[in-house]
Amino acid sequence: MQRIGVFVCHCGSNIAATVDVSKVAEMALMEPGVVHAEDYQYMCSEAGQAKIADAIHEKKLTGIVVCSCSPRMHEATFRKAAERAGLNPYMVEIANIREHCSWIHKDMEEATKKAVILMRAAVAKVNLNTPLQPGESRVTKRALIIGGGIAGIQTALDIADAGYEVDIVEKTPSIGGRMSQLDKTFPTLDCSACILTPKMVEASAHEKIKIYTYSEVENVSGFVGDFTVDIRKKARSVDMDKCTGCGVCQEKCPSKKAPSEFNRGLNNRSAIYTPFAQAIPNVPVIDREACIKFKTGKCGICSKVCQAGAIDYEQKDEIITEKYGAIVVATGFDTINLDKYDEYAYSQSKDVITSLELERVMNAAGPTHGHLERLSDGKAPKEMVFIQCVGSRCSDDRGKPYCSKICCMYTAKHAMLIRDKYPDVNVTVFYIDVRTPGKNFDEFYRRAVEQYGVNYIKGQVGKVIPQPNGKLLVQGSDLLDNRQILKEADMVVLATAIEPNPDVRKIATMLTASIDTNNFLTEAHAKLRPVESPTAGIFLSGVCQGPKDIPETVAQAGAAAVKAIGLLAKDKLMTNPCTAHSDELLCNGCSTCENVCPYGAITYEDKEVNDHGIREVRRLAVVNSALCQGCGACTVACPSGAMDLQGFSNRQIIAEVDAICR
Amino acid sequence: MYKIAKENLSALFRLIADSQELYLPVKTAGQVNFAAWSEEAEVALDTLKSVKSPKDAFFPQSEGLYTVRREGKKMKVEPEELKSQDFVVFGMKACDVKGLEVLDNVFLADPIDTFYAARREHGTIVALACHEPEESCFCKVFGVDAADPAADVAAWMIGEDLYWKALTEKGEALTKKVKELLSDADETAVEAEKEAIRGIAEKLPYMNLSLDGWNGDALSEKFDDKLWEELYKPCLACGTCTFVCPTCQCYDIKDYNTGNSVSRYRCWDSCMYSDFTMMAHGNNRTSQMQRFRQRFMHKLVYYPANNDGMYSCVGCGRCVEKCPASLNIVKVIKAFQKQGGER
Amino acid sequence: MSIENKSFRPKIVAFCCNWCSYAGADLAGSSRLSYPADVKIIRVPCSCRVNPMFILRAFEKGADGVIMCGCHPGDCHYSTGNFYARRRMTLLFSMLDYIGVENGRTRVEWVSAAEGVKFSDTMNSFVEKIYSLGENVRLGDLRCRN
Amino acid sequence: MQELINRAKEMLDDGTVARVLGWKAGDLPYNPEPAYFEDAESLKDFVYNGFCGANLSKYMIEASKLEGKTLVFLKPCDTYSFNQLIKEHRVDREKAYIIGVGCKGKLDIEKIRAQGIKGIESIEGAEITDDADTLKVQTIYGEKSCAYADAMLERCHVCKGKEHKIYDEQIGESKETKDGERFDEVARIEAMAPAEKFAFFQKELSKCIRCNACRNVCPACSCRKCVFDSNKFDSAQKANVDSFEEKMFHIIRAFHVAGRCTDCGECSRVCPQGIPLHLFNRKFIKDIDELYGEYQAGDDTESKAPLTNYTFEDAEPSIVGKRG
Repeated sequence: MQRIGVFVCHCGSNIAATVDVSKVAEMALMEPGVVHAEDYQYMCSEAGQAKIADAIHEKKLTGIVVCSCSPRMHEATFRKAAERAGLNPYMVEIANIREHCSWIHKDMEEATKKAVILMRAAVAKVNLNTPLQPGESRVTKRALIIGGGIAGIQTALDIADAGYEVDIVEKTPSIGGRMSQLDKTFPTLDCSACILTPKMVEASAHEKIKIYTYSEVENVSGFVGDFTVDIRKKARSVDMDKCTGCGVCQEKCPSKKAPSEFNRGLNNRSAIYTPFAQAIPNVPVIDREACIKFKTGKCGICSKVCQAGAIDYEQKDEIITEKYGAIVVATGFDTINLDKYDEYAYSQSKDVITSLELERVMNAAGPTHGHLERLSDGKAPKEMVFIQCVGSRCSDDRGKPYCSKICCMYTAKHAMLIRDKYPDVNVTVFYIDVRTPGKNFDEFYRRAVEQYGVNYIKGQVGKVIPQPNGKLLVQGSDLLDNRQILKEADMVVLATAIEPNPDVRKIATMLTASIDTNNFLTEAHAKLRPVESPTAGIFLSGVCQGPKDIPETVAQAGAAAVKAIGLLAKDKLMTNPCTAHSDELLCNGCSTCENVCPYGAITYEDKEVNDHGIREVRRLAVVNSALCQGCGACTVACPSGAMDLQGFSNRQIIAEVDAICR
Repeated sequence: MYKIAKENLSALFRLIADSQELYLPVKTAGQVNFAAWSEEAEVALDTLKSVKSPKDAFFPQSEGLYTVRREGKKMKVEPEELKSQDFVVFGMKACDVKGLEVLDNVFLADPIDTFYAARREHGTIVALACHEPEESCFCKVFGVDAADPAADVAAWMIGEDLYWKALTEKGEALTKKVKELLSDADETAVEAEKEAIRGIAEKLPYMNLSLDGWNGDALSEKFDDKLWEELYKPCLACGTCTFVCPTCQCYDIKDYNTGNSVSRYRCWDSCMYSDFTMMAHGNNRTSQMQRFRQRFMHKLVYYPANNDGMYSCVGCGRCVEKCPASLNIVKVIKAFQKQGGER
Repeated sequence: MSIENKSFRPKIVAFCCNWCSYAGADLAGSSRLSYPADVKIIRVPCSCRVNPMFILRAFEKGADGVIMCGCHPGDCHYSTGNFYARRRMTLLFSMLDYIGVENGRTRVEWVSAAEGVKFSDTMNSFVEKIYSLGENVRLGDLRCRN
Repeated sequence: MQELINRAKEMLDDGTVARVLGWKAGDLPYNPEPAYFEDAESLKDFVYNGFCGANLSKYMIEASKLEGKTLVFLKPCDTYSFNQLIKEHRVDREKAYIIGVGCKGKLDIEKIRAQGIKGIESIEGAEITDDADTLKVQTIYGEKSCAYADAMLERCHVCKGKEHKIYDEQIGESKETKDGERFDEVARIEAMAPAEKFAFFQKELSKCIRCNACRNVCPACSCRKCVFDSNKFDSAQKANVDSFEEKMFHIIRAFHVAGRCTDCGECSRVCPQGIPLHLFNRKFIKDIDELYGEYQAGDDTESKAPLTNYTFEDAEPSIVGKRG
């Protein structure tokens, strides 16, 4: 039996004016377990807290009920006070007789009656409280970044600069990501490579950063502070330590028909390749699908020409297992597949390209060496049409319901750059809305219209029809003039929607990080915790969380880094003790609870139990209290009642219900 | 010997119910169970077996014992009152009546169960002979004569009449009360009915079941038999057999917290349940085999050992009809017999 | 309203999630937005902690109405809790309706921490509904009436 | 039936299985019981006829713990339960060799009795191989007959189909027995006025004796210890104490199996008081189908159960009052 003390606060006149506080204290003494009750002017004051401490000592109290303001206000205060007096802080419960009683009721008798009932419910609960201890778990002081684009690089640099070790896992042969494919960046028009490359170099040179390129995350286990990750280092067929990056192998490679991923397939590359000149590491990989040696067993030219002897056809995939305290997802995006948008003739004409392809066309290292030309015949275009929102803001299932956010700005950039470099080219942009929130963004767009004479037409394009003369007939509408437009163009550029990298679904499953219907990773709170996943220890950087441009990505990357640093800076994690626990003897191992846990906190183990003399191995739910946030979803999903929540147990809530209804 | 035309039975029931409670077989939502008579009740005297035995007229499935009420910091104990009003149970069968004899041996022996004793004292039983016994019946095995129930009043339904014969003082008293509705009759028709019933019973498959080897001395021999390991397997561990049984007498005592008071009540328990006879240290019988064995050992061995050889089964056959897994005491007896034969 | 009903004071249990609805109730309090004292709030971490058994238990023990409040769908502190709660309560309420319990005795309302006004309005309308339905006789346990 | 016995013998003989889980002939024409057979000799008592209604899936929970494989005979409707048990990790697929047996509808002795047939000595027409539409019943009160369909369990009138959802091999043909819609009765109750609904369930549930047969037979109620038996909720798990506990028990039981109940009908089959318990489960199934899309528990072993799933657009609980 508990020895409970009930402390009724007057809160000046806030409570005492409508609730007969001494009556509440008097009634409390009638309740089972209550051995002490008193009322006081301000329980939260130092004198009030001292009263609680004194009573704990004098009356040997094992539980406390404070009838006062909302627990959201002073629960922590009273718990600390109890703890200082040697009582477990979780033996304190609050009866909210201010916000839920005195402030909303005018009739003293009625309010007092209600206050008594609220006090009874709290007493009934405390009777069933048990001391709870926050758990502790260790923190591995190393972070893993999945994805080596600008988001991943920036997060890695920020974490590493704070003094923690960081590993980056990048799927492709080089870090750099989408940003490395861009030509210029809005709204300042500086060269993408010029600002990205130094960051790539800095990351690769940083003593705290280790980069695994051409590698993928294979398996993740563990939990916040203590993840164990298997990384598959795919066979590069080139010895990273020996290779000097001279590039001779690539020149001599006889197989040059593989489409260049970096140039979006607009030209070809050799079978042994580095994706681009500034690649980091500057070590090529052999594309075994394209390599003659791997396909036929003959050739081996690269091996012969390599003076460093770095070519290793026998190399195998390698699994590296490493521990991490925090994981940052920075898996980025791709453009959507345009198969469902046949009306734009993307598959029919080489002169219909996506904006990302235009980036490559405009880039000096691209397939046309930076000359704006038609990919079909190499002729310089005279009329260019840009179509906005291809697959974005789409109401049917062909595209995406969301705004891809970056297209308005990069199209303005493209239009401006073309008009600047090729003043004789007419540029027309079909748009639904032009969205330019952002520092210097609208100014930038207006410059494109006003200074560079880009022709913006509000309206959608219904069809692009390739003409026999090689031109493209664009059928659109001008909503402002309310007329149909037929326009012959030499090139059409599609502002294609972006979507999260398709691999992210697999990664999210491994991390038990939740993901939304569009495959964007879900943040822990849309407003207040935008860079954390609901799964503790998992952070979100860049477009994997939602569409964003480079400055936003970098800002979020920094934010994710700070959150990760905040975690890594701790030696131990204190866990909330109000977590779910499964009664081994009642658990069926049915997996129902696991299915509703948003944090992946429940796993199953085959364990031997002794059930009243019956010894057997059973599949049992095990809650990782470091991951559990205490929502209680599992407790209701569990049919046998094995799963219960500490601090809000079935019996405690039922006791409150009973006390209120009696 | 009296008789009353069936069409006047409702008048009889009304007359009885005027002065005391009357329980009889009533059909509710398709099933016949003993319930208090009312004008609206669909009385079903033709039904051979009520789903539940009528034992809960004397030993209810749950009954209050006492209530503890809190008054400030003090407690007040309010014991439940014993039955003090007379009542009539109409339409029990010979086996059910015999079932009460089994309960009497338990509850009326020292220490006397006052709740049960009060009900027994105030209850008058009008028992009905079984007009058409069925294939699940085996009362004869336990010395019960379905044709001639031994109660306060024995009754027979023959043709359009119900024949009535008081056998005890209580029976006489009840007869006196309802005399105005009864008319004199001779025993010829009843004797013929008895013969007919006994004739039918002879033909029923279970009626000549042998209980050889089952007695109070068979304890270790039966207890240790390997056969139980096989027999219990289909058992679902539900309490159907127990709760329809006229002789099962085990109960549990539980508390119910109403918020303002705690009511202590008892309710039937079943040895088939895993928490049966649960004690602080745990449970005596940890496996379903043990629980299954308990039920039959109790009926056929332990009870006879303590009650001069009387079995605590009366062959009503309710378990035969109601077991969800088609297990029952007859199958158990036969299995041992068969095994004995093969040995 | 009958004379008997005038003396009838219903017992109403409100389950409120800690993050939104309980805070919404606090805001109603600090804004002095009144609602009848018949409502008593039980704090739960999330609407998904509310077991249908708690609701039936409340009725059994004499409650006349039970209301559950949680974060708006999509705003759950635990991201998905109220989605599960929504399905559970929909099915439970449907079952109660099916066995003939007046469906006005149960309600789910999503109330955010900023919706003090909505909280008090909700409670006022719910209490009014329970007054109009009168005492809960179909679900209660008779033993709790004395 | 002989084919089943032969196959079982073969598999016992060649050691593929360690035991056979089937039905053993009873001592009355209608009371076969679930049984294990461990050698060819014991199979002489094996029976498979119209009275073998018992769903053997749940027995596989215990059989999964035994050494070696168990050959189990499952009727089409039983296979849904087996799938569901796999999904919940309660049975081990590797420990079972499933023979899907044909079914021509299972019989309910209570329905035969309800036609006034008593003193039964033998019943003809219940064999699985019989194509008779009529049961010929010899009783000590003379020969009686009864249409097969009139003696069928309720569940067979709304049969889910002849398909075995999981099996290693199939033996025997199944017969179409469906002649009703499974939600008709639920819809009929839904259409009643509240007082009428209440009266209906009050009447039915007042018969409940808390024997727990419905729960113990239910393949979805596979909890090692039921919440109603645990002291956490201090329920009157075996006393029919008042007017509400039974309702609470049956509502919560139905709720706990909602989205998991395959509608196998065992609860109604075994209820000694003939309470149509399936009406609770079917209500949830009907609601789930209507609100969250058609879902048949036990159709597969992978799909997400309705109560562990959600969509942003799910109906609000207030829909209950609005649907009418």
